[in-house]
Amino acid sequence: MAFNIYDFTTLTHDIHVGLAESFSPFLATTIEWVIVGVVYLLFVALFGLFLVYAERKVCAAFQQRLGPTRVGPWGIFQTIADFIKLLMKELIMPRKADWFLYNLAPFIVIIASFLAIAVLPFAPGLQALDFDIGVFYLTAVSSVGVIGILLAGWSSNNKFSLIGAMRSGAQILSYELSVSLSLLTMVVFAGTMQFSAIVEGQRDAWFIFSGHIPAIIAFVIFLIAGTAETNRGPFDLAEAESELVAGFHTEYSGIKFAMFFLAEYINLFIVSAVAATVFLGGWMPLHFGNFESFNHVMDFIPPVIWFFMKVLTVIFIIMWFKWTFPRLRVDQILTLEWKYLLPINLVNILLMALVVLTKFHF
Amino acid sequence: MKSFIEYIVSIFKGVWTLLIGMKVTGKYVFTPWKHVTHQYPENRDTLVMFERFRGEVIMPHDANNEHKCTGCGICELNCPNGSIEIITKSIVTPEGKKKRLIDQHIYHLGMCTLCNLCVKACPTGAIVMGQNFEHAVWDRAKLTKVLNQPGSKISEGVKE
Amino acid sequence: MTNDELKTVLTERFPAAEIKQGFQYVEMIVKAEDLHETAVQLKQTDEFYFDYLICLTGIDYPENMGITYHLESVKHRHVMVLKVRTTDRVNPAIDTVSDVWITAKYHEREVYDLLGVHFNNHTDLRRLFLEDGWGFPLRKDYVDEVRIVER
Amino acid sequence: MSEIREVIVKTDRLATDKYQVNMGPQHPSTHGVLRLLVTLEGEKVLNVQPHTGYIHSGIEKMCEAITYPQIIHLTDRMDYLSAHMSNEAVALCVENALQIEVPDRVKYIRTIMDELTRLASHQLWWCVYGMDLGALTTFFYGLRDRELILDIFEETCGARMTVSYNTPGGLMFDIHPNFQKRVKDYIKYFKTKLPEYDKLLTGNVIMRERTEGIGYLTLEDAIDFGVTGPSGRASGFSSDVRKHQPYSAYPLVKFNEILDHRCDSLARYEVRILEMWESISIIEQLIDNIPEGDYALKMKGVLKLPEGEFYQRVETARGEFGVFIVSDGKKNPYRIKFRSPGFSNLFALNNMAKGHKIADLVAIMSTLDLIIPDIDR
Repeated sequence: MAFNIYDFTTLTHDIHVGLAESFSPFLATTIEWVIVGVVYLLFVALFGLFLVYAERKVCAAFQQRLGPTRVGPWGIFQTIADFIKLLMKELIMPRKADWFLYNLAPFIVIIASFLAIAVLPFAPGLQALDFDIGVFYLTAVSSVGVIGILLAGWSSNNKFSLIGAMRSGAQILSYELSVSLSLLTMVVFAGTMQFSAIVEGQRDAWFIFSGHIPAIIAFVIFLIAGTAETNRGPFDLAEAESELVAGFHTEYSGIKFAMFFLAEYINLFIVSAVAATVFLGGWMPLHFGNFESFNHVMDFIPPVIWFFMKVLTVIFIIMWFKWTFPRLRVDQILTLEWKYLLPINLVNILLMALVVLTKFHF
Repeated sequence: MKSFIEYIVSIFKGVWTLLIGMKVTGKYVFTPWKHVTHQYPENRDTLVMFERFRGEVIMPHDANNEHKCTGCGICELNCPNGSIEIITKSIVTPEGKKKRLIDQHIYHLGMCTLCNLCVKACPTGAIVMGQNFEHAVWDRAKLTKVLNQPGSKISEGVKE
Repeated sequence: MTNDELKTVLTERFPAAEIKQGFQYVEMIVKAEDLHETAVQLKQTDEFYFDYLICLTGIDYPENMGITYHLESVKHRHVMVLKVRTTDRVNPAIDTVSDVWITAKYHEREVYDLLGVHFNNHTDLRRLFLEDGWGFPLRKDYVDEVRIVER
Repeated sequence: MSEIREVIVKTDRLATDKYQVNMGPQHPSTHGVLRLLVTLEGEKVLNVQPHTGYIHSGIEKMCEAITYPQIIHLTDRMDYLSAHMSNEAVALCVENALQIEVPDRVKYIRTIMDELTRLASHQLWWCVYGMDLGALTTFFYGLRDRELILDIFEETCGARMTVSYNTPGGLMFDIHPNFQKRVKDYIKYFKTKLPEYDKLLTGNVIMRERTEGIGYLTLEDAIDFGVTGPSGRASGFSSDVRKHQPYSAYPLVKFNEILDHRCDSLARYEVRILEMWESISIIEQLIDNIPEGDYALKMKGVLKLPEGEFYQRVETARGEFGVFIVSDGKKNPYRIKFRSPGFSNLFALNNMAKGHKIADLVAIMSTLDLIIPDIDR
């Protein structure tokens, strides 16, 4: 097994060959599935916990506080302690709630996030699913989550939850358009829907640089719409604390609440990862035209690090939004989408098509 | 056309105000060492309360276990909540005079609103406000305190 | 208008009422049956124009129940006190002024809650703070052996 | 045909359904224990009915059993953010009834303390308002600045919120030797922070969209409902007691009564921001000129008010606060009534929130700056 931090293709290939030699093809595939599943599960759980911790520390820095300090040095075990607490908490269900849907909802939400994470390329060769309609698949499965939210709000038999779920439904359905259209703009530019090919296309320059104006507009729109799609502030009106107590997950406790909580942060990761992949070059190092020495130094940093640096930067920007802006009202959120983002987006696609046709790009 | 220009201008103006807001919070996030949090239990050794801070009523005793309380009961009268009870005892002085002295100065911290009226009214300055504010106890009965220490007596020279 | 002028004008206008100079403001005591009419005139007549009801207080006097209204005119900036009394202490009833000053609606509910004064023609006379079935705590004959500790 | 009709009937039944939601008593945005029974149609508010009394503590009844100096510490507990003004109202009322004049030093210190309290209260209002709109960071910036005022209070009065600093005839203590310096430092510091408030929230396009034209309260309604304070002044209701019936050192200082005629949430917001500037200017005028003298008059051990009825109005951070004492010549009042600004302000809520969205209801309620113990007493 040849482990190479710059390219995981050989590693995954070796594992596959090794398994195929020792087991029957069916068993080998099953074992591969299990390995991939466990790795993703672990990654999601740990990265989710890290994001919660990061959010608390970043938010504390915004507010001139310290954030968690008690559990472990600088409070790094705080989220793990919280998670253990949530695991041990009693699961409370409202008496008149719909038993089946109430219990189903958190799973739908978290499964949707898992599905979406599968197509993201973390590094060369480090991608569970690499197929030619990657972008299309991602936009499709990422909107499955809203069904879980709607079910959660409806089945808990609580008016606050219901209002929250309805808001969330209207919001996510609308912003799905903007997310798809801004991705579509970049698909027009890249000429492919396959994530690995999109990343490969940015070897010389990231799309946000090479696509200049339309790409930047698309990036900004994607950030706004992505924030809205993850139900984060200033678009957190599905769980608007000051209005609806906790929105659609008011009645959830313990591990089911933890699932919603985790799903929110995984969604945050997915949106940032997509933004990083499509606009900022994914795991591609920063390259500047002909500065060979500079490019060489950049190449020295492993692609995985590049990927996570970009993702964390985008996450930080999204957190910055949340901790600065007041929340929008439900009608304003729809106005923003239908009167501002959508028309701009459509014009932007045209612009991008012109840019591609006239080859007016780097 | 005019409304279209207004539409474009409104977008840029709106985004500009948002950026100004982000600049304010951004200034703080990149200077995280300027935090305002006091880490309370950790800074207990260095924590100094203001001298006038009202934490609880205490009766200072000097080195000879003497206090200044005559048991006149003015603090009890001035207390709005009935959190002070004075129990006096009668003794016969060696000269054969009957004299009333403080037996127990009972103070119900649980009922006290720390209004400072008793301290202000005390004619001999026997009670003062203490700076301790960590009053949490497991048993509510512990909030009822006897302020004069056992075996203490009134110091000489306090006029009655 | 200064207090003296106000007093003169009020005396002319409401001969039936008892008008005197109180500690700070002009006080006018009207009969319970005249209250509503007086209130309407005080608010609507241009020279008084008492459009702002500052405070409405119910008082349990030894012999009677009284309501005191503190009125101010935002236009003329004069203040007066309107008082009304009823001798019936068991089931006191006074006309509402909530149709004259809306804020009285809620002040009257408070008075009803704490003193048990009934306001005729009040549209929404419910208790404001306490549970139904509670006594009227601000009455002087209110006894509550459980919650009130005498010293 | 009949099938179609059935479908129409069914959808019709779905379309118009009102429902009621209890906001509170344990709701994050009711700032305590207020319960609002809200009738909604979708997200639209049709009717708001406040239910009070969850924190009714019978202060007026308690006051009938205690003496006048003792009443003051109970007024702390009503409007805990304007504790000093409520204290002052009782002290002034007793002083007026006894017809005594407090030394100038007392007047100056009281006025400075009033304005510091107003600043602290408006800061807390600002940060909570941001939080109700969803901008959580404002909460910490507001509290950060308020904390320093509370430190000043703690040093001079001995308590942070329930100060009990006034007594009939003067003050509990003289000001702390550090007081003047600390206040001046604070004013200098806060003058750099207040523009930041504007940058963070006032100018923000989302905040303006959320507040402009929302929660309209006409001047007539404001007067009729008795909505005083910044909320009333935003409707053009000139109700500043400091101007119209000045007390303490207010006749000696120059300040503007902030009036706004836009009547909406944004006006109520901006009136408070401008009032903070006014407070700063009042403090600046007084802080260097505190005259020497006694900090309290020598009062009798037992205060007895003459028989009669006494009313004293002061301006708290929320509006007009009134103390009405009916005395029968004894050492405790026969009847005492507190006219609290929150009580009158609260009931205008239905008028303002009708027809708006549920999110606006929260925003409007926050602009009224309600303190629930002040309403329930």
